[in-house]
Amino acid sequence: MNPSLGVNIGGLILKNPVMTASGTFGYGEEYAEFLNLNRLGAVVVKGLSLKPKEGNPVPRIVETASGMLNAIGLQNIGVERFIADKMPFLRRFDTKVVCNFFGDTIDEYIQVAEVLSRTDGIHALEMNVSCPNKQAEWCVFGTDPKVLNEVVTSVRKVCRVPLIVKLSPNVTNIAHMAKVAEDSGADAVSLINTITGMAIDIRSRRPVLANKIGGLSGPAIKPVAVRMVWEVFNAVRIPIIGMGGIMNGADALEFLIAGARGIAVGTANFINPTATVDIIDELEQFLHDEKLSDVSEIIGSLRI
Amino acid sequence: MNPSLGVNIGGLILKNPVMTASGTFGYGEEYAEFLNLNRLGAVVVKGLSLKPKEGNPVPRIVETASGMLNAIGLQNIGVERFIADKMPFLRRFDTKVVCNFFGDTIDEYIQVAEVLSRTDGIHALEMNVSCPNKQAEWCVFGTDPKVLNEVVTSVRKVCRVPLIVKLSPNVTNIAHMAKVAEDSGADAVSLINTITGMAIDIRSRRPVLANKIGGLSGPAIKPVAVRMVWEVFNAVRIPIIGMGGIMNGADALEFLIAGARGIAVGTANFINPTATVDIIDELEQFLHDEKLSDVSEIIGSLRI
Amino acid sequence: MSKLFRATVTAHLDVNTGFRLLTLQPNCLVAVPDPGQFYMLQAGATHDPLLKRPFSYFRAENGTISFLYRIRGKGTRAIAALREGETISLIGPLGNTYPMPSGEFIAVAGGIGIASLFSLLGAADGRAVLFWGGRTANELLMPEAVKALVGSAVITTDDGTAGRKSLITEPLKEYLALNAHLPVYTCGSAPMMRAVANACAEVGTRCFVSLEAYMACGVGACLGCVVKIMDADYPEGKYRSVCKDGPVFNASTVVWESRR
Amino acid sequence: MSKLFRATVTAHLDVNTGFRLLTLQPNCLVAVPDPGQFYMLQAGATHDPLLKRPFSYFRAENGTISFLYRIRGKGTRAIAALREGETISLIGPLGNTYPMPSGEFIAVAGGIGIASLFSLLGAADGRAVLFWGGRTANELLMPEAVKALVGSAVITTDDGTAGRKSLITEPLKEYLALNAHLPVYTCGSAPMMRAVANACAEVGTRCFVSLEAYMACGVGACLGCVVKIMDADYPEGKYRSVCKDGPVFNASTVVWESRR
Ligand SMILES: Cc1cc2nc3c(=O)[nH]c(=O)nc-3n(C[C@H](O)[C@H](O)[C@H](O)COP(=O)(O)OP(=O)(O)OC[C@H]3O[C@@H](n4cnc5c(N)ncnc54)[C@H](O)[C@@H]3O)c2cc1C
Ligand SMILES: Cc1cc2nc3c(=O)[nH]c(=O)nc-3n(C[C@H](O)[C@H](O)[C@H](O)COP(=O)(O)OP(=O)(O)OC[C@H]3O[C@@H](n4cnc5c(N)ncnc54)[C@H](O)[C@@H]3O)c2cc1C
Ligand SMILES: Cc1cc2nc3c(=O)[nH]c(=O)nc-3n(C[C@H](O)[C@H](O)[C@H](O)COP(=O)(O)O)c2cc1C
Ligand SMILES: Cc1cc2nc3c(=O)[nH]c(=O)nc-3n(C[C@H](O)[C@H](O)[C@H](O)COP(=O)(O)O)c2cc1C
Ligand code: FES
Ligand code: FES
Repeated sequence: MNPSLGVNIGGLILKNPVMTASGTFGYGEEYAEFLNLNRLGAVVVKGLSLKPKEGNPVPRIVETASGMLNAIGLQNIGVERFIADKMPFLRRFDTKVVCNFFGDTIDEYIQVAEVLSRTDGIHALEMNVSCPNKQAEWCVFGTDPKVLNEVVTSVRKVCRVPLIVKLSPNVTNIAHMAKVAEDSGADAVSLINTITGMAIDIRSRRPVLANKIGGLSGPAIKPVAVRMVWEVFNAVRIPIIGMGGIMNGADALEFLIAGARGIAVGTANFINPTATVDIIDELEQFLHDEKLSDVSEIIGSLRI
Repeated sequence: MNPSLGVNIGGLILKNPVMTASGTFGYGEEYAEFLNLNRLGAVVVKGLSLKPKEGNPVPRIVETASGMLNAIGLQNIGVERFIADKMPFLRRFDTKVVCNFFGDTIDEYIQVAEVLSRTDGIHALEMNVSCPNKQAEWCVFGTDPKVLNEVVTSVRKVCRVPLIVKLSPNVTNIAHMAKVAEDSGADAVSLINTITGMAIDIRSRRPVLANKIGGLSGPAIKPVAVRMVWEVFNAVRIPIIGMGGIMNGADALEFLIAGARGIAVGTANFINPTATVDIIDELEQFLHDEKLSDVSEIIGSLRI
Repeated sequence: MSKLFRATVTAHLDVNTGFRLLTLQPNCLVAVPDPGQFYMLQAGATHDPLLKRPFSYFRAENGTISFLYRIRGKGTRAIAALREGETISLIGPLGNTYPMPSGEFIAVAGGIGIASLFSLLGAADGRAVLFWGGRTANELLMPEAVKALVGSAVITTDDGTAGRKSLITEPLKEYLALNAHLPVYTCGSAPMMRAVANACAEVGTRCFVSLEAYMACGVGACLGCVVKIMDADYPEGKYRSVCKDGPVFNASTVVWESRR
Repeated sequence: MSKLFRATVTAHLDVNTGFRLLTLQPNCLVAVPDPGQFYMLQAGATHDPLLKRPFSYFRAENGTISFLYRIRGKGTRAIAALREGETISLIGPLGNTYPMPSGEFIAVAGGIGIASLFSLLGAADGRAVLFWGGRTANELLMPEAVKALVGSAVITTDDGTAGRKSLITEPLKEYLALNAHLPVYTCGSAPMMRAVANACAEVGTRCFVSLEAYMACGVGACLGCVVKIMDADYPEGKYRSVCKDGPVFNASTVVWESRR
């Protein structure tokens, strides 16, 4: 009989731990012709804001060694049009829908959370408090404990579904930030968002990205992400969604063993649109080979 | 006529901006048969401590995507034996010798700095306050502004040669840490040290490294390093030595354009023992192609 | 029919120094592309290079797909190293298509831009007047195969090594002055396409441009490849993805941001 | 004569499934290696895989150097993809050598460990008694070439597909009981070499082991490849680098840390 892959992430019940990473899977539609969305633990959509956002000028992306920098600038169609135009499509699938969102002010965070968590078919919210590729001062949401506590506490009050706080890796002590999120009422934390980086065109002597700096993702950051997941696992009791450079089942297993209860696949979708379902198959195969009946047996099973 | 490559890094006068990164070039001897040490701007030796250090058990290294994790544990022969056995060799060369050092206590930092800066043939000291791959609480040296200020100030008092403070990238605000170093009397800052990471063997479910965590280096971290050099360049007046994933002249130029006055080559030495001299040639060629007469014309010349 | 598939190299030829023609045999049943569409290609299995790279298909006949490409950086170098019998990963066909011209039309290609227009020329059996410019003769690839598909061809090079020594827009403008009613299809460097678009605007004829952009996903998911496009709702322009809403756009709707 | 050089592939053969023999022609004048030494090899020019990989030389004759290797991960996969005429980057010869035995001696090889001992056997024309063990027959590569170099050979496999079905240490112990005076040279898996070292210690004969370790630099600079070695000053052992102080050590000085 097949090993069971189901996990409960702070009240969000998934058929398997594999989710998509926000901003790398569009609104789900874009990849629907490549894979059966019903197989996914959850679809996490592109970050949403109260009003539509234009995003940054181009170039927005550049490849680096085993990674990529992006400065999309959180372009999105806004909550209203998302609910009107995209949700009907997502409701058709037997998978969980997680809405990643952000705001320019605490008030906006609250308003977006209210609207989204009242929407039928949205099973959890993931707040992006990182946004390494915008330089607005609200970036400190994710890097200042006090501000983080304030915004999470206020959103928690209005959020009617499980609330996931997505942590920024650009901090001295991520375990501490996770603890703050937990104490502020987060049902789960997800990490890592991109690490802020920069690339320079030496001929023009200009930053390659129009936004100057961008967020580093992909295999290059996996070791940093695994380390942070492990640090957070040792610091909080709430579940962790791990991500950062996951390309295959073996990568996903590193995160689960380090303590992640769910994992998200980001950049890998660009290279291999079926990465998520391939990973689900590989996880199942691994559990089978190791004669384990339940994925929970490996979560946080790091031997030290 | 050839462009001039000479730079002055806080009183340390180099014939060119290219140095070796501590811990990746041994004590100089190891690579002497591969290249002419006289060509280097400076040789930065493996981190030294008051007493010899055993270092960590193996495995100490593991490769990651476009990078490597190391947890050497600062193994070194100690200042005494270094001065007795290694300095005579280094004095034979027409290059600058920079001693990287660390201590377990502020007192040790002071003692090591005193001994080294009194030694003939040592032109500058680089203090390692990062050590991402040791878990002793003194790691906070590099991540806590107060402690950093205290240790740098005390070392500055006894140090008779230019003092370079090597910053840890595992902080929320590296520009702030650089400012603290500057205000504490540092003549220059060097960055970045390795980013803390972890790799897990999914079969044994153990960390690959005996030390559990290690320091990530190599091309994978270059975008993060370039970004940090640029942030620090905008925050301090003292010179910057940039490093992190420099494999060739184009990489070195990104750091110089971002604001580094010197650059250090680390992991690249392992793959290409002549990386440093190749980079010097490529810098010269670039200046020639761009019709620039002095490397100073490109330092901090980023157009934004 | 999956748009994600592997294909086997059946031929891989040097067309000119730095330019190669890659012919692939898909390992499964795949869709047939239409003129203007492209594929994301990746050779090798390691993480550097990481992303797939976009390439217009050059030819699609009796089950094979071929690509005419220029070796630029690490992605194309990895592709260039492929040998006959080896396999490569592809996503496609992607993007929109050139609106098929009913009658005569003008095609303006800048160097390797011919790779994208080639299939259009083939589908329009001889109805095209081709204006083809390059820095030098070497950039004008497979001239015989190209000329065989068009009614007539005007060639220019910056250095005069082939055709007239001028920018392609010069003869184009002269021709447009007398044939302002013909639709124009162009693919080349951004500055060239912009100049072509302006020339068309001046005489008031329709112009379709096939744009380039850095791409990560190729399917509209990452929003990395956007270009500002004007329409009734957004007179100032709104970001659309080149990979999904394009790569072919009506030139009069494109907001040309000077890509530094 | 630089120890950093490029070489051209003159032959690249499958010896067995998963095992290949790579023969290289250095592109410049290089030093001649001695038995026990190794090289750091890297195929390809991208950053993944990043580090060079250590391999004992298998044969060095009339100007060529060959390597017998097992395909394990991304580094050896990249090497395995090399074709004749392509080039590869090397550093070497590196490390110390097997102390040349004056008379008869015992060589104990574990599977691919023969790659390191092969040159010693060749240099000692027939003076070796070889004990060669593997999991299965496939792991015992090029048996004819190997047997031609030794006086006699005892073979074992875990699965009995070749020679006696046992661990190599069993026949070795029996032989040592009668030939305790012969020096032993061994290369194979850490557990095997440890068992061999113990067997030699019991009868009190000298044993030289060629150790493996993860390596980054191969020249003693990174201190990544260390092993604890005991000497008069450090009875508890002190870290020495396998790449520079080794890879060959006197087994009685090795502190065997159970490499998890
Ligand atoms: C829809 C589309 C169709 C294309 N069709 C073809 C084709 O048929 N034949 C062909 O030779 N090329 C084509 N290109 C361009 C091709 O995608 C790039 O040349 C390729 O991605 C370069 O990859 P690389 O890794 O070799 O170079 P990189 O290492 O990625 O970059 C090398 C240099 O090329 C430039 N560059 C890289 N990617 C792009 C890009 N997408 N647009 C503009 N400049 C870039 C950069 O300035 C960089 O300095 C097409 C691009 C698009 C968007
Ligand atoms: C001095 C020396 C001489 C060697 N001579 C030979 C030889 O002649 N022929 C040969 O086939 N191999 C030899 N090896 C082993 C060889 O270096 C490794 O198999 C190779 O580095 C694997 O690289 P990879 O990228 O393919 O595998 P990786 O992707 O690096 O690793 C794949 C697996 O192999 C294991 N592994 C990787 N490197 C080592 C290592 N250095 N030691 C032990 N286990 C490792 C790891 O457990 C990992 O799971 C030698 C090693 C040393 C230190
Ligand atoms: C193109 C792109 C867009 C992204 N957009 C968002 C976003 O809108 N909100 C968010 O929280 N994270 C965003 N991310 C971060 C990813 O969700 C993920 O945290 C990060 O990429 C690390 O995972 P990976 O290495 O698997 O890509 C984006 C990442 C990429 C590459
Ligand atoms: C094996 C190894 C050992 C190192 N040892 C030291 C050290 O002793 N002291 C120190 O300050 N930095 C040490 N570093 C960090 C490097 O000096 C450098 O800051 C870092 O590797 C980033 O540069 P790179 O990517 O070019 O290697 C070490 C790095 C490596 C890979
Ligand atoms: S390349 Fe991702 S949206 Fe176009
Ligand atoms: S591999 Fe660097 S010291 Fe041995």
